[in-house]
Amino acid sequence: MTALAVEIERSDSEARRHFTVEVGEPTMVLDVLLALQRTDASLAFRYSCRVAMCGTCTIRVDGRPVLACRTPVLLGADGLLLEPLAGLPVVRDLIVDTTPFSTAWRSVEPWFTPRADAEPRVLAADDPSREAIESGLDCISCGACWTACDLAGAEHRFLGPAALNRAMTLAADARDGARDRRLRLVSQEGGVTRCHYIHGCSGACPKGIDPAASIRRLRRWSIGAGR
Amino acid sequence: MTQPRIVAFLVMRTTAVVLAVLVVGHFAVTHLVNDVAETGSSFVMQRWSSALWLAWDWTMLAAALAHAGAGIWLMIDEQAPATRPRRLYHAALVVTIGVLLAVGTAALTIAGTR
Amino acid sequence: MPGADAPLPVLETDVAIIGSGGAGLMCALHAAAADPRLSITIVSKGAVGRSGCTRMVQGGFNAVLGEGDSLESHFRDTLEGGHYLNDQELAWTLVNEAPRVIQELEEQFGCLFDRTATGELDLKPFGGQSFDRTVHRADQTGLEIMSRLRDQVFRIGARELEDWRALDLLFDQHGELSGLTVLDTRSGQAAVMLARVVVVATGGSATMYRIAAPAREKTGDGVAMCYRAGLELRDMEMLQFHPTGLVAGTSALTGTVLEEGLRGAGAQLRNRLGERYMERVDPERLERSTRDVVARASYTEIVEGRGTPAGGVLLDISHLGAAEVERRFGEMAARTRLIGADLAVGPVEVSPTAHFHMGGVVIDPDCLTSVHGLLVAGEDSGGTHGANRLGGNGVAESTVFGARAGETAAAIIGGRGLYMPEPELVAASVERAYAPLRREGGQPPFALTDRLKDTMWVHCGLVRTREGLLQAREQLAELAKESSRVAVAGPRDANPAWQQAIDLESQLTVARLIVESALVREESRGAHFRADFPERDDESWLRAIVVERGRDGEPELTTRPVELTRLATGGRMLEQA
Amino acid sequence: MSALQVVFVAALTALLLGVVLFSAFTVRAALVVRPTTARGSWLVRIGRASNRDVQRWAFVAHRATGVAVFAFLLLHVFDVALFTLSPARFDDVHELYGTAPMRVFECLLFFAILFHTFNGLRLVLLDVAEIRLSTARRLLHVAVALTAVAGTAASVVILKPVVA
Repeated sequence: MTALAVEIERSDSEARRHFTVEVGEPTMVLDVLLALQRTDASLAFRYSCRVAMCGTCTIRVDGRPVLACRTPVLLGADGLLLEPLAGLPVVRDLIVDTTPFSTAWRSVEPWFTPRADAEPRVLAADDPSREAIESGLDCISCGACWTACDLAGAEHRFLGPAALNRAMTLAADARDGARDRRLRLVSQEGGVTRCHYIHGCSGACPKGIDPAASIRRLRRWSIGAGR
Repeated sequence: MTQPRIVAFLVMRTTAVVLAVLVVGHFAVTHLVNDVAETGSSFVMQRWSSALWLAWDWTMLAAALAHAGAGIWLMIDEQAPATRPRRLYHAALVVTIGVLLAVGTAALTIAGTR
Repeated sequence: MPGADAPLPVLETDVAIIGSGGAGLMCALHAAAADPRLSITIVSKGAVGRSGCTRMVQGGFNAVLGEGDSLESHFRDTLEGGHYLNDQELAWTLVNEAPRVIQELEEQFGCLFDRTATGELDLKPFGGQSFDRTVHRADQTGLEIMSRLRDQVFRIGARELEDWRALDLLFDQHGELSGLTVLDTRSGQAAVMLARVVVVATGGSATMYRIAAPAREKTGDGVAMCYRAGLELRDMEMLQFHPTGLVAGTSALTGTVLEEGLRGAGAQLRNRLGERYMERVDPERLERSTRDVVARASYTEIVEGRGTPAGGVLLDISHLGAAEVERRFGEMAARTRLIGADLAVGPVEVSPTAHFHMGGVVIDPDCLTSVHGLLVAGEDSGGTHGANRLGGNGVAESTVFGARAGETAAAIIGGRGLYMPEPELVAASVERAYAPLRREGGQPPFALTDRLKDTMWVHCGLVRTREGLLQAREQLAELAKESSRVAVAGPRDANPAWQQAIDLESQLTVARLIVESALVREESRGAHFRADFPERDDESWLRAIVVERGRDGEPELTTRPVELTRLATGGRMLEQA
Repeated sequence: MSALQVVFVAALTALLLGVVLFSAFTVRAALVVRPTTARGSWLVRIGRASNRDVQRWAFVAHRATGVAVFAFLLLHVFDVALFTLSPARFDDVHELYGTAPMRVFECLLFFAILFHTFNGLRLVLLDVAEIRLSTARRLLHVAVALTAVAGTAASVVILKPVVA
């Protein structure tokens, strides 16, 4: 067991910010939070699945947006700084309101719309559109990319990396019938022309998705479709 | 109908490639091939007697203004809320770009027809 | 408490769905499809579509789609796996509708499942199955299904109460269901929700064990709520342990599931001595035996001292080659690397982990319960899986019955009005929820939750005895007493400790029902193993244990013979009337 | 100094100041609006920025250099247009271009042009080809290296007359 200094950005300025916690190995940042909750029961943070699937435990650790459940604490580190995600309103302590994120997601009309063709298409393992879809499919809506993007949270008209990545997976899908409409949606203000290749999103994605590449791909298609 | 933002994007990228050649070439000619001290009025007079250089300079000017205009338009979009001040900034940008294009075009036209 | 005594806000809706997992969202989509004019409200204790366990499904979804497979075969496997304790009509519904749901998920909702180069669905092998029939998307099947359902819910525009928990079902003076009390956990404000139809789909309660797999939200709220409202629950003693939960010291990663597909793909289990103990236990099916068998075998190795020092056994799939493991089980390999192991190149320590509750509210195949207007779907219901659930039947259950609940809701809504609840019920419910905040001097719930988990793991876990269960009963009574003194300091907005105190109430309620039912079943069947009655006894115990709340508030247990409507225990299909 | 020269120097100084302010604003935005680098002061954060953040700084630099070059263009269009009014007045202002401080400014300007060009071409390349994150980073390293090499070589040529 090693002592670790932890500083937490609290929404109540009176609340305790500095803690010391004994950690063993392995310890994730989520384990640190669960341990600290026993010291200070008023500490607010959220998590659900603890296996990097729900995307609700996203916080900033030493400034970087990460999944608390998937971030090991390095023993011997000179302390941790834990903050809520940036670019989203804070509910309390480390809990943020993800409404701006989901509003952006919703505005690309993220739902699959079956084609009107009589025969539903299936995508075989080697179908070319599968590779494009799968490159962006495993998004867990954790919001790490939103925080890591210099544009998304600060400037709410930008749809952000995750929503555009979702639009890409749909536009890539030969089974989807709303391609033209969606390409038009993402070509407007706040859409694909907003990305400045900062790649904060791609560097932050805990699922290894490259949303910046998805946005560029989506933009190529928008141009190709004459939108 | 192609979306205006896509058009702006395409303008940005095409002018970028054009400018990469024209601006670096321009700088090389005025600073590296010739020393900058030797690029006075006689140098300009000689250069602007050639239609090629006139075309070069005007294309460079127009492309640079289009490129910068599109870029700054986007920056205004990002920094200013979509209300009155934003429209004002956009208008100021358009006026500035227009003045520069007018001055530059006039200068080149006068020099070319002299 | 500010605001608590002011009149509560009242919300109205046609269909109130509690829970936003696979069952909840499928229910919303099918209710909206059946009648687009319905106002639908999703009440979700966590993030909508991102809480609960459907999303955590790695392995896949069992459905009869392959050439040569048959509904009868899937049905037979489900009943064999469930040791014939299943409600056969529910199991038959599951098997029958699963292929249609897969088709809907793929063609209407756009799920991308793995297919072969020729375009056929890639069906992978799972435990306890006579045919490879598990549809999947790599090792993140649940994520794909839930993400696409969540996107579709955006389309129908249902009202989403995210981070709101349901407290209690409400009834009017004549006993008509009138809705529920809800609590906005972000603001701490309680409210009354009037609903024509209420669908309970909150998921199970396996988090009450020391080593457990499910998501944080799954604390048995739905079952406890239904029990308090007087509904019948069945098979509560049947709680499944998944054989391969990760062992990761004190980390919350402990108990998280390494999916069944690993064993399907040939992963081997060995004890510390290097023995492949499944050769002793089930020489025919080995690691591909059903979950109850494999989990208990591992548990036996561990408690008899042949486990690793950390209390696990070793799971090894590295013989497939690192690249292949990465491709098929990448998420899990990444997870094991976090704790200093690596599934791709060597063995990983695993332990049985509490996973799924087969027991729950008694429903019929349309998800109807004994209360008019109240539907239950998914893990909150009991009977579909009998004494043991097959891997891949869980997500099938939540989506199949979620869809049916949605259709049923639309069908019965015409006969239902909005009824004003009894004020005393509302007051009692809200008072119960606010109590931990109002008390002074007590302790937060954490230590009690830990003790509950230990009690259940030790005395009501994979191997049970009468003495152990009696101790569990005693300890639970003590915990119940202490839980009435839990106090949470701090604000009422976004306060996880307060929410855990409310969770603990639900968990204690359900824990007690599990222990009481386990005491009654004096045989061993599926997930329920009694060391003092180690044999399955079809003669006396082909019966479901049904529990409901008696007039005195204490659980009343009865048994009811299982109706063999379609398949006899010998495996003979019966003629259908 | 002639009046025209004074106007030119004043305008250039004002524009330079504007560019510096704008750059500081952009850097601050990158640090404060999205503090994704590390704890500590701005300088510490920039210093600790890892490879993951290089493209964020490339964006900041691309913006700053773009605005800088445009600011110079604002002035340059007018000083060149002087030629059509009167070649003598043009020469009066143009004399300044050969002075030592202006030559240093020209070197900086060329660095800005080169970075904006090479990084811009990298962005165009990202647009037309499927390029992964790691490759995009590597291309940025190439762009920076090209800028450094070409800029230094040009600086030698430009500064030689005044140094000698």
